[in-house]
Parts: sequence; C-alpha cells; structure tokens
Amino acid sequence: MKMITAIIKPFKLDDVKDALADAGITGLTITEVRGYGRQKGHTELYRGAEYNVDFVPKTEIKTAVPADQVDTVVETIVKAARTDKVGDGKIFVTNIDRVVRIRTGEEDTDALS
Amino acid sequence: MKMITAIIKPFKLDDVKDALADAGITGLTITEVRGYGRQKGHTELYRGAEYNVDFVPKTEIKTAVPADQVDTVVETIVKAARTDKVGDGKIFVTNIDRVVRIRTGEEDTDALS
Amino acid sequence: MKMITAIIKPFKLDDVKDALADAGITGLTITEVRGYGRQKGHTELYRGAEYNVDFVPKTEIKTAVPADQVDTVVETIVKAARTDKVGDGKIFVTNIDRVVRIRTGEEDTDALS
Amino acid sequence: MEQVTGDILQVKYALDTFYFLVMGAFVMWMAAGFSMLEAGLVRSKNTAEILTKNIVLYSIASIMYMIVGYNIMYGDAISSIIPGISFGLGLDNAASAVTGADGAPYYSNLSDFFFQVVFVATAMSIVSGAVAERMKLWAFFAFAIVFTGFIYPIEGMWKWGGGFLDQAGFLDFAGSGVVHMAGAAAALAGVILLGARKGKYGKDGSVHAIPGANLPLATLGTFILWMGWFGFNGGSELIVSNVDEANAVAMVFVNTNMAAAGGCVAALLIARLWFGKADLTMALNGALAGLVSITAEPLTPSPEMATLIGAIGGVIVVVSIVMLDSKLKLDDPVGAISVHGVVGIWGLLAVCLTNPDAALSTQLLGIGVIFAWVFAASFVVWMIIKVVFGIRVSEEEEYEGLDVGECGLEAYPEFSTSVK
Amino acid sequence: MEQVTGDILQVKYALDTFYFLVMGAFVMWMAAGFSMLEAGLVRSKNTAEILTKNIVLYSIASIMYMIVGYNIMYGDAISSIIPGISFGLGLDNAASAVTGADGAPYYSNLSDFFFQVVFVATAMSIVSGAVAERMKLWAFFAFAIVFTGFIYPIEGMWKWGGGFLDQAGFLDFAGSGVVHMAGAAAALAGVILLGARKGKYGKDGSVHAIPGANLPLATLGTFILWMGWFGFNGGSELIVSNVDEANAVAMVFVNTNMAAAGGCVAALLIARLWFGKADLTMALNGALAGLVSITAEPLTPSPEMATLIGAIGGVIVVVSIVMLDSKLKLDDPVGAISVHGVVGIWGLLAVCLTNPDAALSTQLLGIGVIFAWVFAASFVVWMIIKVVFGIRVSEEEEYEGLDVGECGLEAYPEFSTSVK
Amino acid sequence: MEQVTGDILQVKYALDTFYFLVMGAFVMWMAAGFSMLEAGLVRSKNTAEILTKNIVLYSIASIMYMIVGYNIMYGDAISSIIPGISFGLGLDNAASAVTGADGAPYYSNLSDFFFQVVFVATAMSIVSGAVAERMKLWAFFAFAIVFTGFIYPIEGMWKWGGGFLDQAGFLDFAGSGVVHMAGAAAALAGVILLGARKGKYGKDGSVHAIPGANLPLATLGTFILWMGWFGFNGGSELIVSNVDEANAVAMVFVNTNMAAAGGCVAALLIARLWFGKADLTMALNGALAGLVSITAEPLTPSPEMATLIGAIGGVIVVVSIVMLDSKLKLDDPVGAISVHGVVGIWGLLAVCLTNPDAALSTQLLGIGVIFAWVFAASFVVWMIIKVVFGIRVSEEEEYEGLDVGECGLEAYPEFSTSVK
Ligand SMILES: Nc1ncnc2c1ncn2[C@@H]1O[C@H](COP(=O)(O)OP(=O)(O)O)[C@@H](O)[C@H]1O
Ligand SMILES: Nc1ncnc2c1ncn2[C@@H]1O[C@H](COP(=O)(O)OP(=O)(O)O)[C@@H](O)[C@H]1O
Ligand SMILES: Nc1ncnc2c1ncn2[C@@H]1O[C@H](COP(=O)(O)OP(=O)(O)O)[C@@H](O)[C@H]1O
Repeated sequence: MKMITAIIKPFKLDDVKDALADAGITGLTITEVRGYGRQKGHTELYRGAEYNVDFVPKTEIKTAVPADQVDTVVETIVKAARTDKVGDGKIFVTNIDRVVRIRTGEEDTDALS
Repeated sequence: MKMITAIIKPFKLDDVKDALADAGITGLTITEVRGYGRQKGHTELYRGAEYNVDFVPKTEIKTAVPADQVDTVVETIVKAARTDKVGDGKIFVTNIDRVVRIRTGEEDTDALS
Repeated sequence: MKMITAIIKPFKLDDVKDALADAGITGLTITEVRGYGRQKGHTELYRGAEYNVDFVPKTEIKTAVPADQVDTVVETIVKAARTDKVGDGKIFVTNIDRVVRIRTGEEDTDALS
Repeated sequence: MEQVTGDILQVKYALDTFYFLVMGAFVMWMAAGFSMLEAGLVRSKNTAEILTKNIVLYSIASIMYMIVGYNIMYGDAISSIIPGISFGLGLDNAASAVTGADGAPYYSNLSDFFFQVVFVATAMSIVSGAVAERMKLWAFFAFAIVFTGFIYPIEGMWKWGGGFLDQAGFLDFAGSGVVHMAGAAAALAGVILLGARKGKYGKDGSVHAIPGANLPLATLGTFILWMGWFGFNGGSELIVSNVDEANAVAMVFVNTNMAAAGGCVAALLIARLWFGKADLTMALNGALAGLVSITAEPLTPSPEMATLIGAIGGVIVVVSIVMLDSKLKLDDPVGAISVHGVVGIWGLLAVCLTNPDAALSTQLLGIGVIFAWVFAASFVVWMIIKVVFGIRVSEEEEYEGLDVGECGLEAYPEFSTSVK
Repeated sequence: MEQVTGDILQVKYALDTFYFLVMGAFVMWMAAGFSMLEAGLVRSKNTAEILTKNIVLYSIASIMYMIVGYNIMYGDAISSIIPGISFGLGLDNAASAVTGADGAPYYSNLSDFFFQVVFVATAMSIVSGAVAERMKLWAFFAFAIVFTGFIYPIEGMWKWGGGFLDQAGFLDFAGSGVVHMAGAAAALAGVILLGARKGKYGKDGSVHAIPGANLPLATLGTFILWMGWFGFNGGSELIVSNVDEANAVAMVFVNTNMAAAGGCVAALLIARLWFGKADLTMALNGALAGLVSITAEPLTPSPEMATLIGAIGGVIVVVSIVMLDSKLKLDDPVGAISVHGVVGIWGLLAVCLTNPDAALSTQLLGIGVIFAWVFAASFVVWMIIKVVFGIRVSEEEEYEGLDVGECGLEAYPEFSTSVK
Repeated sequence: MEQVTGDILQVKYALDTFYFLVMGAFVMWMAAGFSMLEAGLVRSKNTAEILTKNIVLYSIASIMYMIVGYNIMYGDAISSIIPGISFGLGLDNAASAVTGADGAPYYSNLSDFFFQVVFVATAMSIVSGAVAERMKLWAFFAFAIVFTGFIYPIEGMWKWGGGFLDQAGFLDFAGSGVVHMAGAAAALAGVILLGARKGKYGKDGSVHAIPGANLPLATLGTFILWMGWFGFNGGSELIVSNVDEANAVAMVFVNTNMAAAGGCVAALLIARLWFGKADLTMALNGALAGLVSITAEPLTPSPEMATLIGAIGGVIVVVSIVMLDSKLKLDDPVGAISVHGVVGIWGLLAVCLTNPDAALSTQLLGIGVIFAWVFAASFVVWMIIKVVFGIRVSEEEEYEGLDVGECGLEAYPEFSTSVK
C-alpha cells in the first residue's frame, strides 16, 4: 500500500475531493499547512512597517491506496489541482508497511476498502 | 524504527495518550486534521441554504518507535480509540530511516528514548 | 529522494527557514502541531481548578530532498533549531518513492528543483 | 413672570436638545452595530475590509451630509419635488427666539443636524452588508459619496423635508421607508450589477451556504442595533418636554422593544420548523426585522399590537431571505435587502393597521416613489462606477480575500485557517 | 401662575420619564453584556447556542412580562402574598393628572414598564450562564416562559409591588435579592437537576478546568454590565427632577462605580495570592460581585464604604466560586450562582451597615423567603420539564457541541480546532 | 413666585446633574473602548494580560482618585502650583444652596466627581497600550497608583483646578493636553525605559510589523471611543440647562463627530497613497486622532473647520506613527503616543485657529509645562519601579506570551496557533 500526500491550493480542495470520489477513492485525511517554494509569498506594509508573508496557505491531502491504484490517483489529483500557475503544489508517494482500521481491527487492503 | 500514524476521534485523544503513556510511550506529536471516509459528514441548513460538512474533525497522532514495539503500540491505540462506531479511524505504519534529537544530536533509538 | 520531517520550537521557525534557504533548500511545507515528550507541559489553575496543558505547541517542517542532501539538511536544521533546552524536537528521515510537481507533471528530482 | 416663563421655555429647549443629542448618540452607536453584524457574517478573509467600509462610510456620510445633504433635505426647496442646493450649516437659535412668540424653536438646530446625520449613515450602512465580500473598496466609497450627499437627501426631502410625499399624507415616523427601504433599494441595485460571490451558486443551480466567521460579533451587532434603535425611533418623536410628548416617547420605547422581541421569537420558531434547527442568524435577522417593522409607526400601536407587527416582520424576513437566496439568486451575505427592504415595505403598510390617518394608497405611493427613485438613481451611479473603475475585485483577489487585497492586512492573522 | 406651575410639573414629568427611559436603555444593554460574558466563558462549540439563549430569553421576558408579569407584580393584589392576575398594559397618565393635586404621577407609566421589563430579563440572563454547555435549548425557553411570567413577578410583588416583604421593612434598593439572588436561585435548581458537564469532574473526584474560549468577549461583557448597572441602580432612584433626588442619583452612580472597582481589585488580589496568577476571569467576576454587593443599598454608604462593600463582595465571590466548583461540585461555567446568589446575599446583609432603617432579621427574612420561593418553584418547573421533555442534551451532542446540535451552525466555523 | 423660581432652579440643577451623569457614563464606556482597541492590536498571546491591565487600571484610577486625587485637583490649593492634600469626598449641595443667591451650584458635586474620575481613567488607559506585550503586570499597577493618585491630579489642578496654567490663559476645553498628552507623556517615559518588543527590530535595524490579532475588536474599540467621546467633550461644557448652553453642547457634539470623520478619511487616504493599501488600523487611529485634535476646542470652530482640524490630525497621526516606529524606534503597539501625544499637541495649537482668547505662546507654555511635568515625574516613578521590582518580563515569558505568564490562562485557548 502507498500513501499519497498532495500539497495543493486550498481552493482546489473541493475539486480534488470530487475527482477522487469519482475515481473511487473514499478515504482522505486533510491538514491545513503553509508552504514555501517558488511561489514566494509577499511583502506587505502594516502600519508602514514591512511584513513578510513568507508562507502561503496550502492544503495537504493524504490518502492511502493499494499500490496498483497509485498511478490513477496521482493523475486524478494532478488533473484536478492544476491551475498552471506557480504554487500548484507537489505530490509525494511513500510506502506504508501496514494499515489497521481501528473500529474492526481489519488490516491492510481490507482496512482501506 | 517505525512511525505509527493514527487518525482518531478527537475526544479519544486523552484516552489514547494515557494508554500510550502506560505502555511506556512518551513521545507523541499530534495534529488537528479533518477526515473523509465512510463516516460521511452531514448536510446542514444555514439560513435555509445547504451546507455540506464533508470533512469530520479528527486528530492525528504520530509516534516514532523502535520496530519491535510496533505491535504493542498498534494494539494499545486500537483498544483505547475504539468506539465501535463508523469513523474510529485508521493506523498507518511506515518506515523511518533515521531519527535525530535536535538538542543532543543523538541518533536513532537513542533519540527516541 | 527523502522526506525530512523536523519537529521544532515554533519561535525557531524563521531561523530554520533562513538557514535552509542559505543551504539551497527552497521548498518547505510547515504544519502547526502539538507535542508531548520530555518537555512535560505544565499545570495551571484556571478559576482555582487544575488545568493540564499536556501538549506543547510545536512546528513541523517537511522538506523533500534528493538523497544526497540529507546530511547537510539534517545538520542545518539541528544547528538552527537547537536551544539546548528540553523540547528542541526531533528530525525523522523517511523514503519517498515518487514526487510529482502538479503544475508541470515533472517527476522526482526535477519536481524538487 | 415673563422671566419665569422664559426660564421654563429655556429649560424645555435645553431638555429637548439634550434628549435629541442623547438619542442621536444612540443612533451613532448603530454604526458600530452594523459593523459588528457584517463583520460577523462574512468570512474571516473579508472581515477587515468590511470594517474599513463601515467606519469610513460613516465618516463620508457625516462629511457629505454636512457639506450638502442636510441642506438638500431641509433647506429651501425649489418645489415640493426639486430641492434647493446650498452648502454648510447655519447658525443656531438665539435665546430670544426661543422665548419669543408662538412657533418658537424647541431645540438646537445643530442637535437636529446631529440627529439627522446619523440617519443617513444608517441608510448607507445597510448597503455595505449586501455587497460584501466582492465589491471594490473604493468603488463603494465613490457610491457612498453620491448616496449620502444626494440620493438619500432628495427622497428625504420629499417626506421629512415637507415635500410632495409628506403633502400627500404618506406616513413614515422614523424611516422604515425613507431610511431602511431606501438603503435596501440602493443595495439591491448594487447586488444586481455585482453578481453573486464565487462559489455561492453551483453550475447546476445549487445554492451553497457560506457561513459567517464570527457569530458572537454578529450577535453583539444585533444587540447594539437594538439598543441604538431606542434612539432611532425614540428620538424621532423630536420633543419630550411635556406630559404628552414624554408619554409618546415612552410608548415608542416600549413598542420598539416589543416589536424586536416579537420578531426575534417568530423568526426563531419559523427557522426551527422549517430547517429543523434554531438558526441563530435568523433569530438575529428576526429581531432586526421586528425593529424595521415598527419604525414606520411606533406610536399608535398598543404594545401587544407592536409585538404582533414585529412578529410578522420576523416571519417575512425568514421567508424573504430564503426566497432571495434560492429563487432569485440574489446573493446578500447579511440579508440586508430582506431585513430593511422587504420588511421596510411591511412596516410602511402596517401603519394602516393602527394609525387612522394612514391610507393604503398613499403608503403604496410612498413605497413606489422612494423605491423607484433610489433604485434607479443608484443603478445609474453603480453603473457609471462599474464602467469607469469597475466595481468587482478580481477572481483571484476574491479567493484570497479582500483583506489582503484591499487593506494589506488580515483581520485575524493568527486564527484563520486556509480552507474556505 | 397656575399655568406656570403646571408647566414646571410637566417639565419635571418629562425629565423623570426621559431619565427613566435612558436608564432603562442602559439596563437593556446589560442583555448584551450577559451574552458576551457567557459567550466568552463557554467553549467555542457551545457559543452560538448560548447566544441564541440570550437574545431569545430577552425576547421571551419582554413578551411574558407584558402579557402577565407586570400586572402580577404591580397590579391589584389579592393579598400582600397572593397577587392578582390581569393582562396587558394600561393607559398612560393624562396631562391633567400630572398637574393635578398631591400624589400626582412623576413619570410615564410606560416608561415604568420599560424600566421594569429589562429587570426581569436581567434575572433570567443570570440563569443561562449557569446551565450553559449542556441544557437543551427549548427546555430552557420553556423555563424562561414560566420564570419571567410568574416566578419572578410573584416575588417581585412581595417587595416592589408593596407586598408583605415590603411591609415587613425588607430593604432592597435595586434588587440584590429580588433580581440577582432570585436569578441565582433558579439557576441553582437547574444546575442541581442537570448535573455537571462531561469531563468537568474525574471519576476520582478531581476537578478539571474548562477554559472559556474568548476572554476579550467576556471582558467586553463585563464592561457592558458595568455600564448598564448605572442604569440598573441609578434608575432605581425613580426620580431625578429636584435637588435631593438629583444628588441621590449622583450618589448612586458614584457608589455603583466604586463598588465595582473595589470588587475587581479585591478579587484580583485574592486570586493572585491564592493561585499565584492574576486570573482575569476572577477580576471580571470580582467587578460584577462588587456591583451585586452594592445593588441592595447604593445610596446610604459613603463612596469609601461602597468601595469596601464591593471589595468584600470581590473576596466572597472568589472563595465561593472555588468552593462551589471543587467542594460542592456544582458546575457553573460562568460563576453566576456565586456572583449573583452568594454575593447577592452579602449585598442584602450589607444594607444593615449603612442604612439605619434596616434590620438584620428582616433582611434575613427577605433572603429566606425569596430564596425558598424561587428555588422551590424553579425546582418544580425544571423537574416537570425534565420529566416531560428532558433538560439535558445527549452525551454525543454534548461532545460535538450544542451549536451544531441545536442551532445547526458553528459560532466560529473557520477558527475552532477539533480538540476539547 | 419665589417657590416657582426655586422650582425652576431645582429642575435646572436636576437636568444638569443628569446630563453630567449620562455624559460621565459615556466616558466610563471609553474604558471598554481602550480595552477592545488594545486587545485587538496585540498578539493573541498577550491579550488576556492587556485586558486585565485595562479593567484593573480603571478600578485603581477610581479608587485612587476618590481617596486623594480629586482633592488634589479640586481641593484647596496651597498655591497656584502646589496643591493641597486631603482625603475623601465631601457632602453634596443642599437644596437651599441651589435655590439661594447668585453663584449657586449648578449640579451635584458627586456628579462632578463621577465625571472627573472617568477622565483620569482615560488618561491611564492611554498608557497601557503603549507598553503592551512586554511590561510586567504588577509594575504597571504600581505606576497606575501613582499616576492616577498624584501625577495626573497635580497637572490637572494647574489647569482645571484653577492653577497657574489656567490663570495664564492656557486653553484646553476637554483635555487634549490635560488628559491625552499627559497620558502619552507617561507612556513615552515607560516606552523609553522598557525598550521594544523582541523581534520588533532586526539586528540590522530593519523594522518588523507585528500585526494585531483581532481587528474587529480594534474597530469595536474605536467605535466605543467615538461614542464615548460625545460624553468626554459634550460633558465638558458642564451645563446644558439654558438655550446658550444647550446650543453649545450641540455644537460640541457636532464638531466632535465631524473631527473624527475628517481624521478617519484623511488617515485612510494618506495610508492608501503612502503604503498602497487602505490600512484599517490607520483609519481607526485617524478617527481617534480627529477626536483628540478637537478635544482642546470643540466649541468655537464651525463644523467645516472641525472637520479640517480633525483631518489634519489624521494626517499627523499616520506620519507620526511611522516616524516613531521606524526612525525613533519607539515601539508603541497601538500608536498611543502618536494618537494622544503628538496629535494632542496639534489639538492644543489648533485652539488658536478659532478661539480669539487663545494665544500661541500660552498654548506652548501649557504644552511644555504639562509634558515636562508628566514625563519627568513618570520617568522617575518608572525608574524606581524598574530598579526595585523590574518592569519587563523575562525574554522567555515574552516569547510564550504574558497571558500564561502573568494571568495563567489564554485569551483564546481554542483558536490560537503556535506561530508568531
Ligand atoms: N521540497 C519540498 N518539500 C516539501 N514541500 C514542498 C517542497 N517544494 C514545494 N513544496 C510545497 O509545495 C508548494 C508549492 O510549491 P512551489 O514551489 O511554490 O510551486 P510549484 O509546485 O508550482 O513549483 C509549496 O508551497 C510547499 O508547500
Ligand atoms: N484511505 C485513507 N487514507 C487516508 N486516511 C483515511 C483513509 N480512509 C480513512 N481515512 C481517515 O480515517 C477516518 C475514519 O475513516 P472512516 O472510513 O470514516 O471510518 P472507519 O475507519 O471507521 O471505517 C477518516 O475520517 C479519514 O480521516
Ligand atoms: N517518539 C516520538 N514520536 C513523535 N514525535 C516525538 C517523539 N518524541 C518526541 N516527539 C516530538 O518532539 C518534541 C520534543 O520532544 P521532547 O522529548 O519534549 O524533547 P527533546 O526532543 O529535546 O528530547 C515533542 O514535543 C514531540 O512533538
């Protein structure tokens, strides 16, 4: 099983969620994060003094999927989250050793269905 | 070393923390997240218009442990976090290559004790 | 590629960010988290009743880097985040299978540059 | 003896002036109420901007009304339709005039100006809520200048300045029409030209709620407005210094309070029955609807009747908000058009229930005239601003929030989360 | 000459009526104060619900007191214990009556109603805070109807309606007992039947603090109450229009302010000494305790004495809050029972310190009678509501928060975090 | 006849007393305004502490001024420079004195005390904002005791107590100097001794903005102050009960409002031109600057002139805030020194524009004397406190926030995020 972690623009969350749901992905965990990258934040003046907003609000989506679905999911996210402007974000794929569903104790792919 | 990441219901946090402490786990990092899964959120009416709360508040607990403690820890979390209702959450186990304690520079299992 | 996840004291964020920028790291994602470890939180009295603040505010920094930069980055973070007091935090290094840049579809090290 | 009579007249003059000033200060306080209400009902990313709009619109209203608006409304008119134009404020009454013959002034002219200036600010405050979260800051200020300097004073002159609506027998004690419906008509024109907020309506016509970020603020705003309304209606009796007038002011206070109570309870009940939940925002709008309902005639109803008039206003407001939102697709984040416009009309009609001097036809005339004028004039002004400067922020700015875009800061830099 | 005397009487009537209305508006403003105080001291997930309770209870109080409560309290009584019952409000005073013989009315009857109606709302507001975060919304409203229509007016009649407590010489200037302790007694009965919030007390008897979510709101609420209290006590002098009465009102204002100041400082010092920290919430409760302390007698103490009476109230409130919380395990999220009940008793006793007409025994009689009646009657009513509808939300709803469960929305949808 | 004249005098006395009390209650309300303004402009981690400072400083001011301050300011002085010292408040006026001969009292002594006591609290409130986010709580209270009991009353006596500044013809109607600049001078001394907040200035001399956590609160605070200022200036006319006085009070109300409006608009425009954004916090400071500008002379300017005086104040305040912050490196989180000090001086000079009795040299004398005295005395007192107890919290406490360190709680325990 793989964990797919995508950092996206917050306002794209609904699109991505809907696209994933259409692709059959029904489990997600999202976190509000702030990002620093090419999209550089900006400098503001507050009461005449400089104010750097270095970090841009982003949303992180994590979904654990069986290994054979990784490509579809990555593609789905890329399509749904893309605006073609700097700051669209990244997707990271990592390995998961084991998954447990707390309610039932089911493990691994059973826990994901 | 393994990283154990558990998504649980927020009000179970204290129970899980206490159970882990009893099991000798003294390092945790928690994050407030929102989840989407079988537990489907709900539709509200706000001023007569529909309002989907798709995402349910969840708490994510991360604890890094030596590989041989994984089973105990997973079991402990399952026991403490379970309410037998949909939405109890998931546990993911992943591999960690290296751990460093910032204060001392200690590495790996030393860094976790 | 490796994901470096550092849990640090919040007020050290700017120092770490600047140090990483100096070391050529230009992509970061940060999350506000709360930690539980040796630094034990504290007990307060609110209206005469006890109030445990078990969890201490921490900031989590994640940066994905090519494998050969791991050592430099870890070292940089350790140096910048250290106060020599309990609670300085931990760094975890994990493996990443694949990275995709959403905007361009570039993969892996290309996606990180 | 004459000295004594003069002394009494002076004391009465002083009491009425003081009463006017205190009531005016209460009405001024409503500016804070609108600010808090609107700041509570928008999203956090647009909160600083709506606050800026509110405090600055109050300032603009004060200045424009001083320069020209007051004279348009109460100066020498050219005819009962066309006001005269002149600038600045005149001198106050001399003591000798007060203690003079019949028809002597009751209170200070400047206290009258003060009382009137806070009314125009109220009308303008109504607009800001309806166009929130998407209108350009400076476009809004441009409109505020025209509205408070000209559009409002002109229709105000038709009624309170002794113009043709007044002569026709149109009744509007404290301004359900002159102030509230007028503000709502200007807002409606703006909302039509502006369009809905991004994300408010789905491509499939679905309606999405956009919850307000801070309901304690919205509740505080409602309480402030409720309190301020004692000045708004209570001061509109204009005189307090004898038994009959004092009784009248007391009646106005009681009825104002009862109508708000009736509106609040009725709106909550309807919301509970209709939506299944006790929607706080509807209870707040209900209380305000009760207040608007009674504003056209807070004196002749009994307190029981006032409660009923307010309660009907509370029912109307809930139905109206839902209809405008879901059927007419008019996106009004705070419900201002329903609270002040639709319910304002109800208030003007309800005058006929208790005031024997009222005629339904005249009330309808007044409603038609005021609405038509304010809507049309505002539409033209909004349109000019739209063509010349644009009235709507860019889509990107709307997503990011107007706070950063227009004001360069955030209302809650440490709290707000990135989603929504 | 007669004309002149009549004119003067009319002006006095007008001044007293106006004074009454302004003071009443200040007291109405206290409703906003209680709302903000309570909204600040509960957790964010229960904030919209407590706001709904507050604005609607004020509305219910207004309506019930108009329909029946005012007449129970001030109408023709059957005996000095049993009030009469009748409905609605009567006519106001004619000018001829005012300028007539001795015993002529001083002020408008309706201004009196207005002043009285905001008092019953105050009493009811005390209840909402104590039962916060776990009581069903509609059960609370059901109680509010009975309390504001009957329970409060009956004991009010015993004292201010000229009933047996008044005849016995029980002294309570502005309502430390009639209003504040009465509200606290009703709250106490509710709290006992309701039980503590989940998580407040551990199985091992440990006491857990549940911090309020928004202390600026709580502070704002306290300032609003402080300001409103000038109306509460200041208006209770009832007349202002001659030198002695004007002096009395001024004395009441000064003493009200001094007692609050004394209570605030004393509570902060005690908290600092006892807990090691300058607990803001205790300073706020201390200021309110000072105000409650002086309410039974704000006229006879010197300002220095008023400061002292308030300061003692400030000490009492801190001790009482901690004792109720940790020893009696009575869970009162905002400290209402201590502030209004325990300190209300202190206020009634403190009358004896400065008012030569007061007798300790009569004060104790009053305390006993009011407490017994309100507590018993409230207990029965809460019990009936509990049996018929239930008074407590489900455990799940309590965890999730009453905002979503009862009101279908969140007070701070963009800020609140999931934990707690 | 005599009876009638006496009656009229009594009514006038009552009206003036009532006016004084209502105006005083408005000024008291400014304490809430300062609290909200300051609570909104600091970071969330220091919010509970600043609230504690505000409510307690008001209490301390009330107590100290009652014990000794009022008598220093208005009691029998030893010379026109050296005040006498005595304690407590005297008796109020007898009815016979009021209806007696020429020079009879106009209003209750205690109402005068009430009006004066809220002024000293205002002066002290100015200090708390400037030293926010780093000063020890109890050090601040120690200073508050000395300032409100002695430093302020002494300079107050020089002007309003009939001392040498008054005799020299120094004009300050409601206290641009006696209250506002005095508060700012004390604040300046504190800020100099205290130093800037950690992180405010980089090692390289760069200036970092530290945004306030809650701008709706700051806006609410500004509206409260604006409203309260009607009492501050309007009450400073002292009498309202005849035609001339009533007209004067009305003029003061109008001018107060216009100056605030002018200041708000001007500051917003300057900020927009200078920074490129409509900085809300500058609009708020601008409104307050307008109010401070007009406070020294709200009676003689025309409303148009008042608008202009306020607008100039609005421009000055923006320039001053930026200069103090970036050039002088005086870290004043809420801009209090600029708003009340720099603009206070402008207000005192602006008296010369419209009041023929004013002389520039005397105004400069007054500015110099008040500033020198308050700054020097405050500096010494702060210094003593610094040496004996320390005035600044530890670096660690400053990072963690004063709320937990000083008050043991958090202002927003559920919202605040860890960064900043
Ligand atoms: N190396 C990295 N490690 C972790 N997160 C990153 C990294 N690089 C970028 N990110 C995240 O992705 C977001 C978008 O990256 P950015 O460089 O701004 O634009 P783009 O992805 O379009 O090139 C950043 O805000 C940050 O949250
Ligand atoms: N595939 C997944 N990847 C990541 N997180 C998931 C996944 N499935 C579920 N979750 C998380 O677990 C939570 C509980 O899952 P849910 O399906 O609602 O109930 P249950 O675990 O009881 O079957 C979700 O709210 C979400 O945060
Ligand atoms: N085993 C662990 N797993 C995950 N996070 C941990 C673990 N141990 C510590 N942490 C995180 O690191 C932070 C600092 O750890 P702590 O033990 O307090 O101090 P130190 O790292 O200086 O020994 C904790 O607050 C927590 O967020």
